[in-house]
Amino acid sequence: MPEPAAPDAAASSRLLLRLDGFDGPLDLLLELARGQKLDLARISILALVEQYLAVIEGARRVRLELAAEWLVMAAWLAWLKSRLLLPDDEAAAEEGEQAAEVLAERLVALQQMRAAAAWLGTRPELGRDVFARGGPESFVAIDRSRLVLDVPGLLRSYLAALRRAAGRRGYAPAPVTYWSLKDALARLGAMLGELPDWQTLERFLPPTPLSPLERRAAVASTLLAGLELARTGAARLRQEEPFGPILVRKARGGEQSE
Amino acid sequence: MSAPEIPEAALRLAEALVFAAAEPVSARALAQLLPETLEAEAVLAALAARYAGRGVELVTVAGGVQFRTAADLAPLLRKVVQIPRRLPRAAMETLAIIAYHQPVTRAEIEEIRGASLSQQTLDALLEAGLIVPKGRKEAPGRPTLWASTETFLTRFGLRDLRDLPRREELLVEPPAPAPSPPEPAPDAAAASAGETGEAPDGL
Amino acid sequence: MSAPEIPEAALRLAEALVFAAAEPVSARALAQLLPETLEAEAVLAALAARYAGRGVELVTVAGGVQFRTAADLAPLLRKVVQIPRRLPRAAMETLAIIAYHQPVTRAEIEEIRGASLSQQTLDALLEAGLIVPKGRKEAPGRPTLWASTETFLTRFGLRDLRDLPRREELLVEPPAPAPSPPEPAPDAAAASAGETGEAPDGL
Repeated sequence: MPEPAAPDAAASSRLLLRLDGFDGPLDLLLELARGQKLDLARISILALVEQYLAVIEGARRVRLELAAEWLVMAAWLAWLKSRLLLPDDEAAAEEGEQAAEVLAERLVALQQMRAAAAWLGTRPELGRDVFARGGPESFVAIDRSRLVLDVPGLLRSYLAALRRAAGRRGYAPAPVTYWSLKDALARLGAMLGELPDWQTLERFLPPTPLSPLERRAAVASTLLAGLELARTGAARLRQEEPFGPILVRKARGGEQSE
Repeated sequence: MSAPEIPEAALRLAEALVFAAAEPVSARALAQLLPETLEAEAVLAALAARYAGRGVELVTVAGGVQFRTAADLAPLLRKVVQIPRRLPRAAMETLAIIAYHQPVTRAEIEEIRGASLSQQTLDALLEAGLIVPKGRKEAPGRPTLWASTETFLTRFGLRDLRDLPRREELLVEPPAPAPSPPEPAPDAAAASAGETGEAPDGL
Repeated sequence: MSAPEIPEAALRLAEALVFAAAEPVSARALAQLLPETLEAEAVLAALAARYAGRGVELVTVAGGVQFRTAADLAPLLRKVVQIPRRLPRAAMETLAIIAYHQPVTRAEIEEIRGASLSQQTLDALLEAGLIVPKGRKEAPGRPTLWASTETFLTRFGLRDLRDLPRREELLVEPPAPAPSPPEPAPDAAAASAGETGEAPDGL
C-alpha cells in the first residue's frame, strides 16, 4: 500500500491545508482519484481509501475540529478498507467489493456531472459571450376594452352589497310587541258595551295587520281577557262545539257563564 | 457607395454593437472600439447603406443610431391581444342594484349599498352602455332615475329581467330589514312602483 | 444556395419578425405571416445563410431562431455591454445535474454531488430562470422535483435537451487540461475560490 500513497504524501499535505475548498468528502475523493491519472472505472479503490485516510489524519493533526462529514466518510472508508484487505469470510469480502463498486460508481457519476458543467461552461453563453437584441421591439397591442360580464358575478355583487349595507346598519330585529292581556282587556271591555249580541272573540283582535305569530298571541290574550271578564261577571262566553268559534257578549244583570 | 473603403471587420463590429445595445449607439461610443484610422460616422453610414430596404433598418435617433423594424412591415407584425377586464366591484354592485331595483335614484343606490356612489362608477356603466337615465323621480330635487339597458341584457345573456333570480330566491336569510324600496315595510310595495311588487300574499 | 427561390419580401418579413422579438421565434409563428406557398423553414434557412459570417447571426435555440452577436466579437463587446457574473461552480454543477437527471429532488442532487445544496445556489439558479419546480415526487415528504427551463436552453445555445452530450461521451476522463476550460481540475478549488475563473482560453 505505501507504494501508491507515498508519492501522494506531498499532495496530501498540500490538500489538507485547504479542505474547506472541497465540496465535501466525495469531492476530495474524486480529486484524489483523478490524481491516479487512470480511467475512473479502473482506479484502485484501496489506494484511494489510503489517501483519503492519510489526508484526514494529517488534517486532524493540524486542526482538531473537523466537520463531521469528513470523519463519517473516514470511518466508512476504514471499514471498507478492512473488508477489502482482511475479509473475515467470503460474505464480508463480497460486501467489501460491492461497497467499493458503489463508491466507484458515485465517483463516475459525479465526474460525469463535473464534465457536463464544464461542457456547459464552454458554450457561448447568452448575455456573456453572445448577445441578443438589446432593445427588442414589441408589436403586441393590448386591448382591454372588452368587459367580462356574467350573471353569477352580478348576483355575487348584489348579495355582497346588501350584506355589507346590512352589516353597516347593524342587525336590529324589528321590535315585536305582542297584544298583551292588558291590551285585550281594555279593548274587549270597551267594545263589549257597544255590541248587542254574541260575537266571535276574533272580532276583538287588534285592528292592525298581524303576522301569524302576533295573531296567535293576540287570540290567546283576547281569550284570557274574555275568561277574566266572565269570571268577574262582566261578560258571558259560549262555545257550540269543540274547536268551534268562541262567542262572547256582555253579561246582562245576574247572568252566569254557561 | 462609401462601403468599399470600410473593412468588413469594422462593419461586423458596428452591426453587433448597435444590435446588442439597449440604447441608441453614438458614433463616439463606436469609435472607442474601432482602430483610430477609421471614422465611426463612415462605418455607421456604410452599415445604414447595407440595411437600406431590408426588413430592419438603421435609423438615426436622439443620441445615436439603432435598428428599427421597417415601417411598412410593422403593421404586419402587429398583434392585438385582447385581455378582457372585469368591472370594478363598486360598479358591479351598482349595476346589480340598478338591475334589481330599477328605476332607482342615485340616493337610493347609495342607501342600499351603504356606500356613496362615485361619478366615475356611474360614468363607467354609462360608457359601457349598461345603464341609462330613465326619467326623474317626482320627489324633491327631481333626481334622475336609472335603469338597465338592452345591452345589459345582451351582455349578460338574459332574455329579460325576469331571467334573473328573484331577490327572495337569493336571500336565504334576509340580510336586514332593508330600509329601501322593495320589501316588507307596508309602504314598500307602493314605492317600488313598476317592480314586480307582489307584497300582499303570505300575510 | 436555397436563397434564389425565396422572395425578398418573405426574407424581409422573417428578418423583421425575428429581429424585433425578445425571445426565439418559432417557424410556426413565422408561417402565420407567410403565404401558404412558402415554407417557413426554408425562409429561415435562407435568412441564416444571408447572415452567416456577419456581426449578427441567426442561431437555432430552444425551439426557435434568434439573432445573436457573433461569438468572436464578445471580447470587444464586453468593453461596452454590461455582462452578468458567471455562475459559480456549485451552481453550474447543480444545473448540469438538473439538466441530466430531471426531474430530480434536492436530496438526489445532494447525493450526486456529495455535498449539501446551499440556499444561495438554489436562489441563483431560480433567479436566472434556469430551473423550475415541476411537481412533487410521490415519496415520503413529497419533495419538490426540479427541471430545467427554456431559458436554460436559450442561455446555453441549445436547441433542446438532446443537444447535451450523452453521459458516456462526457467521460473520456480528464479530457486533457485544455479543452474543458473551467474544469474543476486539481486547482479547481483555487479557481472557484478566487474570482469567477475567466476562461481565458478559446477567446
